[in-house]
Amino acid sequence: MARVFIPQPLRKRAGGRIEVQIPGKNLREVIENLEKEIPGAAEYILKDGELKPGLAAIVGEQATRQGLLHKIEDDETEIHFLPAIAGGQSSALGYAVRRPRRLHCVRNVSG
Amino acid sequence: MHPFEYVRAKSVDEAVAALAKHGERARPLAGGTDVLVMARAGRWELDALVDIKHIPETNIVELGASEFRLGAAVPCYRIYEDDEISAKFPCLVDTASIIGGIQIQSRAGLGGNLCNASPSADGIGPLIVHHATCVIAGPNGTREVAVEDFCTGPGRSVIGNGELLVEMKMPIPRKGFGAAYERFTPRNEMDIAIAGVASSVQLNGNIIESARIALASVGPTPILSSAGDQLAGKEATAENFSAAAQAAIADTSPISDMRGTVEQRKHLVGVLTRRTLERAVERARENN
Amino acid sequence: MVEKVRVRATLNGEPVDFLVAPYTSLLDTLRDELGLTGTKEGCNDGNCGACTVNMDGRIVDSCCVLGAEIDGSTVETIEGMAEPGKLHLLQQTFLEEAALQCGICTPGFLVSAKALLEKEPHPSETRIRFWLSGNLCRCTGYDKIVKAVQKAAESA
Amino acid sequence: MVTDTTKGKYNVIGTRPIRHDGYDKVTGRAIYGADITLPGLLQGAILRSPHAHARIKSIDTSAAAAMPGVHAVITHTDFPAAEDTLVDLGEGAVNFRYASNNVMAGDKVLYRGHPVAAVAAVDKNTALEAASLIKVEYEVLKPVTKVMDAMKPGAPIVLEDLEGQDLGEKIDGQTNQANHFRHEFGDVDKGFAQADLVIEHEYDTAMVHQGYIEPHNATATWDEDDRITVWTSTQGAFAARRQIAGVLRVPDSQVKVIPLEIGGGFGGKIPTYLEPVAAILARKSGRPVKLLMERTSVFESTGPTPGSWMHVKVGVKNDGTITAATADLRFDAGAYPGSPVGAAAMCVFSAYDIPNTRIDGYDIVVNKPKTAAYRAPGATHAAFAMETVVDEICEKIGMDPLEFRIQNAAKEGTRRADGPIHPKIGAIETHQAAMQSDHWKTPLENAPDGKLRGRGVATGYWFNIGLKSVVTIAVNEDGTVALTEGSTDIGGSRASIAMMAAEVLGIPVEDVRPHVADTEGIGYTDVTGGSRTTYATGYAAHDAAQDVVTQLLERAAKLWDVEPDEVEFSNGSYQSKSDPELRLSHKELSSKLGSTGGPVVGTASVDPEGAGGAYSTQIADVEIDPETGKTDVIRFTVVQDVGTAIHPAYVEGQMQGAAAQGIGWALNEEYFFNDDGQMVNSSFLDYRMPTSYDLPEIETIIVEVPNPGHPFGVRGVGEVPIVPPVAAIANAIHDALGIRFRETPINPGRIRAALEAKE
Repeated sequence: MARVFIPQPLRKRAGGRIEVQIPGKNLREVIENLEKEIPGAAEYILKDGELKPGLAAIVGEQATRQGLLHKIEDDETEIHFLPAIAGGQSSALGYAVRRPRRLHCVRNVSG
Repeated sequence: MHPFEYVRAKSVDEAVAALAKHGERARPLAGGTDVLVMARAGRWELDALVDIKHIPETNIVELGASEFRLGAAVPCYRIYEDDEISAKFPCLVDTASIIGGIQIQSRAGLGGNLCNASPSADGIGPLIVHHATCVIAGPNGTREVAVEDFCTGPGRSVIGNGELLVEMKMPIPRKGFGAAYERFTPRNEMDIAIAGVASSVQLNGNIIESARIALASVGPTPILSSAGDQLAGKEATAENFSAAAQAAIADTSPISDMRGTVEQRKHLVGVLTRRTLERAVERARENN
Repeated sequence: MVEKVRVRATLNGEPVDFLVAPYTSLLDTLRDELGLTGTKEGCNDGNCGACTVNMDGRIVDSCCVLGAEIDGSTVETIEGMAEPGKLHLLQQTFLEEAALQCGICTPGFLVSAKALLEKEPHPSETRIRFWLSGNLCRCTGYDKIVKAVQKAAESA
Repeated sequence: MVTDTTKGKYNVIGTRPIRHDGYDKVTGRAIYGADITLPGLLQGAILRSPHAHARIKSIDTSAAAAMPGVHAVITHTDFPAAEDTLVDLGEGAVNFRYASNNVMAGDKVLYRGHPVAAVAAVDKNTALEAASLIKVEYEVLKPVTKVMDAMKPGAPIVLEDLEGQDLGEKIDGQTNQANHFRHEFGDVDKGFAQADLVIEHEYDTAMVHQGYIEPHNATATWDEDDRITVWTSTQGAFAARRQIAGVLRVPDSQVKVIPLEIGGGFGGKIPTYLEPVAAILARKSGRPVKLLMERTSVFESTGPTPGSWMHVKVGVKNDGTITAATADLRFDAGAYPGSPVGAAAMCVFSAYDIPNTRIDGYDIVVNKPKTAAYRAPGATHAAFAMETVVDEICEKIGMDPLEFRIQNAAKEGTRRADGPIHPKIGAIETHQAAMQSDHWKTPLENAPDGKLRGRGVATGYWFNIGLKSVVTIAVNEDGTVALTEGSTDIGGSRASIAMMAAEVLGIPVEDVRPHVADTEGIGYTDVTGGSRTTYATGYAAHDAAQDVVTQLLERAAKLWDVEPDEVEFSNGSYQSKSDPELRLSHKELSSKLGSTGGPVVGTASVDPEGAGGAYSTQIADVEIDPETGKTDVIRFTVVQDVGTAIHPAYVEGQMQGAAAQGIGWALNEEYFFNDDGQMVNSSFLDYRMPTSYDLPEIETIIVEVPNPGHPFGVRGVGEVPIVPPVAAIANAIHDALGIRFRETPINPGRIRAALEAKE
């Protein structure tokens, strides 16, 4: 079990709850179970089965570096999902472009 | 940068000939601290730079009985490192020691500062209040122009094609003369004046016989203000300095830009006029 | 095509004789033509002092000098500061006082500070700060640089 | 109270040795990016947009290509279509499509200085001349440069295909709002209702630049085997490799990045600008190509830190307890999404324990260069707002500003306003050390005639990061060791990393030879940024040295024919537990490696999670000339919890350098844009960074509250000292003039205008 703090964008779907108690031995299981509790949560957190770039998962007091395999040690372990912004290079969540399209490409560099 | 030739002139005639040959596409090179930067920035397209630092006349520093001659290529440090000149022309030291840093002062001089004709030039006001005259050589001989008439617009001067500023000359201050320059910049060094004021007074007792006030960075050219004339015959008092400051402000036509606003510049001219008059009077009293 | 000009000068105590395009700055001449890359480019317009060299006993921004102008002159760069196997006192105090971080401004500061101490062996802190104001440093806040110059002045 | 945990505890840590790379740096021998030369090297030049916002109608490169001496001319059509994907860069992430578009504009230029074409030629001047012959036809569009203008309906749209987000919902239609997020805890309405005093203000800060003295540079080769080699000045060779490969659409392993000495970065040399351009020029010309950036372009076209609009509101009881706080932080990202507003949100209230908080963050695109990290990015802005509100509260309720900060200080277990719980931190210790400083205890002297003096104090928080680092240590037969790391050294980190290895090995630091390797000489290492290098790479050095010790214990056991657990290591010596006669120093044992199994190499790869957070509290005294509006900083003290100071001289250097940058930010530095969105002060002359003549001595007080997340207690030190200075100066100016400034820079013009309004 872990205390998962609901990111603001998911709070509406979570019925306004700020935190929920979610079972799971590791972060992956917690996210899977969170999805059952709050549909859409996994899409918000994961991309191609991994934590989204630009997103930091805090397990305990610090951003996890073990990713989805991070073991959840006890029921009081807190989990937060925050915009991973340490150095400005990046960004918060969810940047996308409306119409993915090719740039004018006359010739592929490696081709 | 357009490729240009380097011509090292050994005489005024050689320099004039080289400048005349290329017309607008040639410039004299003295300190180089402006001309090289501007050429690189594409401000001018040049075919030749004519180095005038190897000409005896442009290197002259001569403290005569009645006249001080300062060659156009003399760098700033030769003013403030010369004790005699420093003693007689502290106002020139005021300016020579704040133009750029030490590196710039090794090369840049008041002649180049004048020819650059920047409205914000620190060197021109002090020359104006010292009643300096410019000696200009050209294909048709030599002519003289008062410093206050030298600049004609931002970056523009009376220097025509083929002409060369050879030297500035100014009278040796009489007893009771004092002058000072002060500028305002946000940094203490390495900065461009938001406003600058040079003031000089000829004092007789506490009476100002004559005065000159020149303003920088508050118009398209350095300005010889009428405020100096208004002080003539008046006492050196705080009230009269304040009145002169107001008169100086009235002579300005500044613009707002990245360095300062119209209001700020006008206000600063008032403050600096008062401060430089006080300092000039102090120096005038010391020079008695 | 503008022809190159021949330049003969004394560089770090050695005679040099080379050809350079007349529009090439002394900075580029030193770095690209003569292989002395210790002199650094920071701004190329005389406002940072990273390219400071000593020319005929005066410090100058080498970006604001033409290579052609040094004909007949004596030029000293950072490469000429240490004697073989022995650092200049200022180089030593800069190391001891941690007066450099990224190090890009360091050659310019050293050349400037050397000229100061040769002229004025015991400058005040204010005088040091004034003299060095043509050299920008963004890493140190200048504190340790000023102290290193003071230390060199004291131990000279 | 300055804790003194380090003294006497270590042999090497806490001493001030001469840095290993210092000799090269004081003699001019050190090779920086611009110093590299290769046989057949061509020089490049980039043509950049004169407009802040314009559509490119056509580009005609024919005249440039025809010029003698020109070997290649490229535009965006020479770039591959980049992948539209966000990729983790360790410290942050990058969208390659935007990164590609940033290094060479496509159909639109988004800021003045945006590259539109590039040339490689036999020399610099030919390249520049050729670039000037390229004809670009623009349709000039209206630019938008300020956050609040960009958020207005009908504002010019910077990125036509940006999909904006607002609290997790997609925004319908075109927008400049890339994102809006929120952190919320407790009930702020209830909290403000409990307050006796509520202070709230709006803030506006100007964009500023890191101002590193070395311009960007890149030299590239692209060989027949499609192997790309890039020599560059970067804060991270691996991050550079990933960006270059992403823009060029080749596998990372096809690119080798050789990091040279780096002349300052402060976050600004994490992104790549010239590297992919140099690579494509090299491919097209078949020759090595070098690109050097002009200073003007460094200002106009690299990544400064944002301008911002902020609103901060704080409620407090008369006894000095904070009951609630809200912050609305709107940052300009530049031309592409990704401002440090998230970091600002993490930091804005993190020096305090506040029960009810709400923070809104907005990331807004504008027609300015894409922002990059700048030393604790976002935190300085946030602290300017929060710390000046706190100062006003202290003034109104009559409380000492340091006592107020101690009373409300965050401590271990306090929940940060963005969610996570603080681990062990030294906020209170830092405030206490400030209170006991000579500076704080010495009253301000009276100002000279006509001048006014004031004192201000402010505090700042930065979270620091860990991330990946690899270190190898090879033992030489003479007992010295070669330490190889992947962290580029900007401020002396080779020395601090070597010191930690020496401490573990029990050898003099001079016997460690540190070396920064290229991307093929060491395992993946994240950027030198986030105050992580001495922390994480130091952690790896510690572990690699431990690995060496473990192996040397085995060698000693082999020599003495005993089991390894019968040998112990202490104070640099290996000795038998049973026979005191059997004892070898590190040096002696090293000489016997050849006969016990060959060379010993220790390695460690770390990705530590315990970076901990850092606090700095700073005191500023100013003297103001009210007639001119000029502010002089006459005394300045930086107090900081550094965990453990490995090399105190370079720790102090970080504190002093950051303070100097903060003072410049507070008083003069800014991007000044004209109505056409063009930066008009893009030179060191008019950008006005402080010179030595503008600053006083910067006093430093090192506080050591060891970080339990590091074997030697290290916390990051590089970033947090830039967080408080702007606020400290603003508070000092208020103390002198009685006027609160809520815009930066607080320059003479602004001070004069405020004084006139007051008169």
